[in-house]
Amino acid sequence: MTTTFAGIASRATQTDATASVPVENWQELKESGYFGLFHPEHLGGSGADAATQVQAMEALGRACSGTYWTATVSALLCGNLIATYGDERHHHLVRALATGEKLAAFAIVETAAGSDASTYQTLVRRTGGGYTITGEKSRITNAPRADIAVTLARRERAAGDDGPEWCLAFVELDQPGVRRYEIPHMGLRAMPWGGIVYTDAHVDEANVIPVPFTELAEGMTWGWLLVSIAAVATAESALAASVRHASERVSFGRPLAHMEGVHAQLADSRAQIDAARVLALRAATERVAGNSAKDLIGMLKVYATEMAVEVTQRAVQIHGAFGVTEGHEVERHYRDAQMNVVGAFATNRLREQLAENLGLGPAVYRPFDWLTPSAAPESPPKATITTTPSWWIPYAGY
Amino acid sequence: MTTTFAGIASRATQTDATASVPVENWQELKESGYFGLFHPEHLGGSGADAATQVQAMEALGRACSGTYWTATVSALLCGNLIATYGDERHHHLVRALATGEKLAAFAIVETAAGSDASTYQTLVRRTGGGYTITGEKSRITNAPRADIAVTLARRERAAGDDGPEWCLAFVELDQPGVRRYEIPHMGLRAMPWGGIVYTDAHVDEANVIPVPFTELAEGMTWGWLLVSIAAVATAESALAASVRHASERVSFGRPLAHMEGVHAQLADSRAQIDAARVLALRAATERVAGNSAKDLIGMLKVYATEMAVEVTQRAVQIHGAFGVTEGHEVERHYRDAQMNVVGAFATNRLREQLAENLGLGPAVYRPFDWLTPSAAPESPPKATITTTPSWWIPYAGY
Amino acid sequence: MYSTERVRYLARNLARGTAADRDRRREWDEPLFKALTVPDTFGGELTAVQTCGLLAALAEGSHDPGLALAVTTSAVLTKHPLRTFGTPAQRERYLQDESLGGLSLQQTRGMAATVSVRADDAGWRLSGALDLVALGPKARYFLVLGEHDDGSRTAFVLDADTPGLRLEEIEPAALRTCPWGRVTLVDCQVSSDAVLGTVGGAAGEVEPLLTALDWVFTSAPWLGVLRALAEEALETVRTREVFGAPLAHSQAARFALADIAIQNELAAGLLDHAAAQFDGAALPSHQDAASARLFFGSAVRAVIDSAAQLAGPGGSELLERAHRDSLFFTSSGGGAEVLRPVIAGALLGLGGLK
Amino acid sequence: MYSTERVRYLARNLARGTAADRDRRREWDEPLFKALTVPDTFGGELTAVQTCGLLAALAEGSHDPGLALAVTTSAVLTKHPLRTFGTPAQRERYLQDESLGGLSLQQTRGMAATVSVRADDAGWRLSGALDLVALGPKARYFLVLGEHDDGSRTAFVLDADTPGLRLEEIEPAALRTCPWGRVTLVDCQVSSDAVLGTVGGAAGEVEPLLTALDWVFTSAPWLGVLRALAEEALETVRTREVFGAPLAHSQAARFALADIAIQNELAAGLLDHAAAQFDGAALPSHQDAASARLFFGSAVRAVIDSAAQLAGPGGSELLERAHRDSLFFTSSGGGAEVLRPVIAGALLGLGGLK
Repeated sequence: MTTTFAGIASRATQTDATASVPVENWQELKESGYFGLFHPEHLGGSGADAATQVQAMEALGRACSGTYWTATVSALLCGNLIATYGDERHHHLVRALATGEKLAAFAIVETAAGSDASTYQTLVRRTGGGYTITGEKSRITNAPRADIAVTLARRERAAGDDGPEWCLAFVELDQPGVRRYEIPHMGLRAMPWGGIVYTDAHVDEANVIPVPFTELAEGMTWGWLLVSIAAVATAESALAASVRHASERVSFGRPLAHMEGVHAQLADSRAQIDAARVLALRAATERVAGNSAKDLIGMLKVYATEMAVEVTQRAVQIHGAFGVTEGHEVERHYRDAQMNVVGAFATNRLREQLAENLGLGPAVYRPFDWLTPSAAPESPPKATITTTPSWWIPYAGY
Repeated sequence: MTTTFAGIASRATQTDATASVPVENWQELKESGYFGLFHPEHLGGSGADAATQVQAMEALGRACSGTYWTATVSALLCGNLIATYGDERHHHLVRALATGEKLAAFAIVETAAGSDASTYQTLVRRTGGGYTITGEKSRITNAPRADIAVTLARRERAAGDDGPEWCLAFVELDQPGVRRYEIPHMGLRAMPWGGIVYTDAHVDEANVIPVPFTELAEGMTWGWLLVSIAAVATAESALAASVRHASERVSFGRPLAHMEGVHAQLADSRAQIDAARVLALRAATERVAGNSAKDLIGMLKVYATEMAVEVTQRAVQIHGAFGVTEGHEVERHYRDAQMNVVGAFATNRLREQLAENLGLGPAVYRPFDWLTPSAAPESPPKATITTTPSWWIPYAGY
Repeated sequence: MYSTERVRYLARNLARGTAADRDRRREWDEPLFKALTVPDTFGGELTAVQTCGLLAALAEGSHDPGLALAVTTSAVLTKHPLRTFGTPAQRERYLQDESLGGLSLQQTRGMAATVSVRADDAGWRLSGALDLVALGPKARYFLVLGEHDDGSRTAFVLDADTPGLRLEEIEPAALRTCPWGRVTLVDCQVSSDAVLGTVGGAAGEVEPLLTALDWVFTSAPWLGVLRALAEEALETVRTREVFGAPLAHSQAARFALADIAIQNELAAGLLDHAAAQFDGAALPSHQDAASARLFFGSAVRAVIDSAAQLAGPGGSELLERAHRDSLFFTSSGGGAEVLRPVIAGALLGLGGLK
Repeated sequence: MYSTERVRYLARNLARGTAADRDRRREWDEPLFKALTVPDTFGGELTAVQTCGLLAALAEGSHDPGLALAVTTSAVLTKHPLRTFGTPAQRERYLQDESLGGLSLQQTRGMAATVSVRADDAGWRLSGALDLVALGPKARYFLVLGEHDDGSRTAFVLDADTPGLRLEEIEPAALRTCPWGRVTLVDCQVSSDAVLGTVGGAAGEVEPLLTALDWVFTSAPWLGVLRALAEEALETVRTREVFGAPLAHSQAARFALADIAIQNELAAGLLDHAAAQFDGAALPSHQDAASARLFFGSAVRAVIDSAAQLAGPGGSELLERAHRDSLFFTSSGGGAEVLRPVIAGALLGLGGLK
């Protein structure tokens, strides 16, 4: 697949301005086979290799980052979650995502003050003909427009049910018990983002999958990967725009292209993007080969997303006032880049996790008290080892 | 003056959303005496000392950066330009700005490809009853709404006129020969920004002031100062929001306020803002005392504006998804901060100027040619010393 | 009368030429130290702002941050607490002649107390060890903070010849022109005359003063080093060629020089601002002192990094020593890991910080 | 068979213990060098990727970037151009035994040519001076780039005992376990047999190869140094206490360690990527090699800075040497001032760069 999604790219400014993915984009995506890249043939996909997936993802991200997020959260992240935790009964769902017939959201975060799962309230209850779900999910990619939501919820367990406390519920969103709302956001404006309120909404019996909490982390790393590639794509687009601008622009008889200050900005961006892309390909290759690659993808998410903010900032500097004028692509990249940092897992949460996996043990919380620093060795600080696994800190939803 | 512009602050979100400074803000500003701080009593002001000016500017910047830019470009920058280059005949203009009765714009930049003045076309021509002006200025703060524009233009010189090639024309904008347009922009949305098209617009004879090109630099440093203080204010607001958020938010039983990672972000921001503010006060004190302080203010502009971008970025990280939700103040600060970097003189242009004043001589342009690096000492590179003074590189207008 | 110009001139002429050699040989040049020391009387003859100015000029002229630290330790870190909290007898005994005081820089920078104190009939008994004692081998007396069983702390001033006090010379990698020692106290008996301030009251008296003095006054010489580096970098850019063209023509080099100048200007302003608080009525706020020190750490790292890039592979003598010594300055107990929580704690209203 | 594990193990056991001492005394340990050198046969026995892996393991195990640079110079920077452009006679003469080649690192990094060449009846006469010649005092031959009157350049391989060639030992501040020299050529006569590649063709043959080799292969040992620093930093965080609490509990310290790990992972990936191009058919693109090198420079600075903050005032032996040596690595002619224009030129389509 070597498309550059030219149509989608040509509409990117408009797509951002109207904060909505136009129907032509969906058509172009379906025809390109993009959704199917991430799934094997028997699930309706084309089973592309890692390099092809990464290349197509970057191409779509470059064409329109909002469209990319929407499409890839559905096909890659939700598709893989359903394929991983579901069974044959859910193949039709995967197929619907792999062909682009349906759009999915991954509903985790709630409105509660805490961003940790222990504060989450959404509950799945058994009723006569299956299950009902009640609760509110917020700051969820695709929530306002998705057909189906892969929803994290607690299970009401009957006596004797020793199964996991948590489940993934595949919830049809076009039903009376579901209300949805949009949240306007700084970047990735075309990406639908918002909340889902479940009020005794129905879930088929087959679509409630008890899952141990810790296991979900593996599935979620698909999300980190997709965010990282969004960041690489946005950075590359910003760099490309900077190169074009520098080539065209003359200031005082000095073409920007011949200024060492501009060279420094372009070169630093090039080196940083290269570093991220090489890591992205390595990580994706591991992942597609069936390995976890969680740390590698975590590292990638931290670096690539913060790098892209830096690169888009340089692009704004190179463009001057053009770069902050609405409708200029660089203005859009600048807003989009920051979304990737806070989206999915916030980068600092991932740093915590990486440190833990380096062998430092789980995060330890000790209330700050600078005035009594001299705790003698025999009276260790009253540290609390957090019991919730530290990977589980989704700051913003997908 | 110890106001915090509470009313203006309470409307800041709305002001940003509607991209327009509400009339209540103007009323509050007039009543506060803000416009008069920058001018002596005989010109309708209160002649405040530097510390008072800086404090009031930061307070207004914190309340609403868009309102601050609009008001301060008019009263401080344009007011001082008119007071400096005009004479008694223009005192009524200064008075109108010092009381807030009128709003002014500083019209320099044009739409031409180059950002250097040598490409500027706007021309003032003598006619029977005074002068006419023709040309287009673009990316000008207050252009869509100002009553008067301090306009940089070329002079059509009659034979024997050895005066400067350039002039400042104080042009009334409410007249048939003037057309204006808005340019939507990423940050400082409430600030009117756009273009002015002059088509044989009338200028009174008294309002065309021939000015040697190099001398304008001094007057323009007021603009760098106002941008710098905008940056300090935005950074301080972003830090204050971060401190509040960190104090309220709990993640996994660990209050953000007790996390060293958050401490690091808050402390770095505190130290950087302190450094900028101390320099701002020094620079303003020098300036108000009648000294040039051009280098000091140039240094301030470079540091403060880039610092504020960093600080607002940290604020977004601390806030997570909240920080990218439209309507949240941190989302606004993030967009606003970048405007100060590219506004007035772009920071890299100021670095060039600072280097020149360190004794390195004017910028030298040598076309890039890496493959023939070995120029022997006896064949020096074909360097071109740029003849336009290097301070004159307004990247974006005021 | 001391002037910054005179100190800079003397330091340049007396000390710069030998700085590299003294550093290599860890040589302590007492006559040089005496010729360049600054008065220990800020609050009296000199203001704190002026004192900082002299320390900066000393380091700028001498290219010797180690010597400047020795002067800072003697004239400010040890003498100012004595002047502030000392009894008339202590001030008489320790401030009237030229004898030097030593101080563990770990005790100024929030490290856990390593000396224990218990009462006995004749006064107090101290045991423990103090590392990184600046001026240790040359000191006639030491300022020591000790911890009681109940966790409270008391400051003492101990003569170097107190029985049970043993001094050992140490050779840290950095700041080699300052003499360094380790002090071991083995059941060291001192009378109540040795108490500086209130028994058990150090946490509210000597400690916060020492911390603020350290943060502000050990930064002052680094302003001088930054200025010396800026001067050298400017000269480098003026003279060095890359690709057959003067480095001065490179926009990147020009930007780097401009940023060095900006960092220096900001650091100078913050230092003045923080020092001026010592000239006011109250103790400076921890937040302001820590904020200045945190900024200095980052400015020093940024300027050295940038100057090194400009200098190219040859580097420079000053750059190499500054590079090495700055590690000590920016990563010691007073480094970011202490400063950041202090500043953030004050912002967040935690730990009683202001 | 060489394996990275074996090289790392040997280097750790043979070289690490003496690295600090050899550095202090500028000691060249030839048996050690021979025990740890890697095969000079990449493209043959080893791939370029494997060679980079060995060089990284050598530096990681030995904690000695100077020794690793000596190995890189001998096994890669001098031998690979001979293998690529040498005549059968040259390859026979210089590649069949263990004798070492020397090379001025200024000539690999875009510095202006400092050797002039003119034709005479018997061949060529070379005059000029070469600074920073790695392995200089130990070399049996030198690779030299000379410039003709018309500005074109030719590469030569010169025996160390060529009349008119004078070698002087120099002692740069950094990378002290590598022997360094300055070579002066005074009307030095060489025959046509000494020409490496085409007369006047160095700019299209030996020079770009040397530049790419330098950018990629002198980076490889720094990956090892980065890994050694990461290991040390992890140990520091596990064991050091601040404020009476383990540093491992500090979120800031944890973040710093995570960032060090990330930088290392990125650097490793880029190095592999750039090295793999040497295993392909064509010469690696300047842009990719320069981009990898630019990233390495910034990674080395960031990791050292971060590790120093974690280590605190004590620092560590490795940290101090790495800190000093990295100045050379990141600010030499191959530093950002060369790399950035090369990369940007390629992006912008200037100067014939790709």
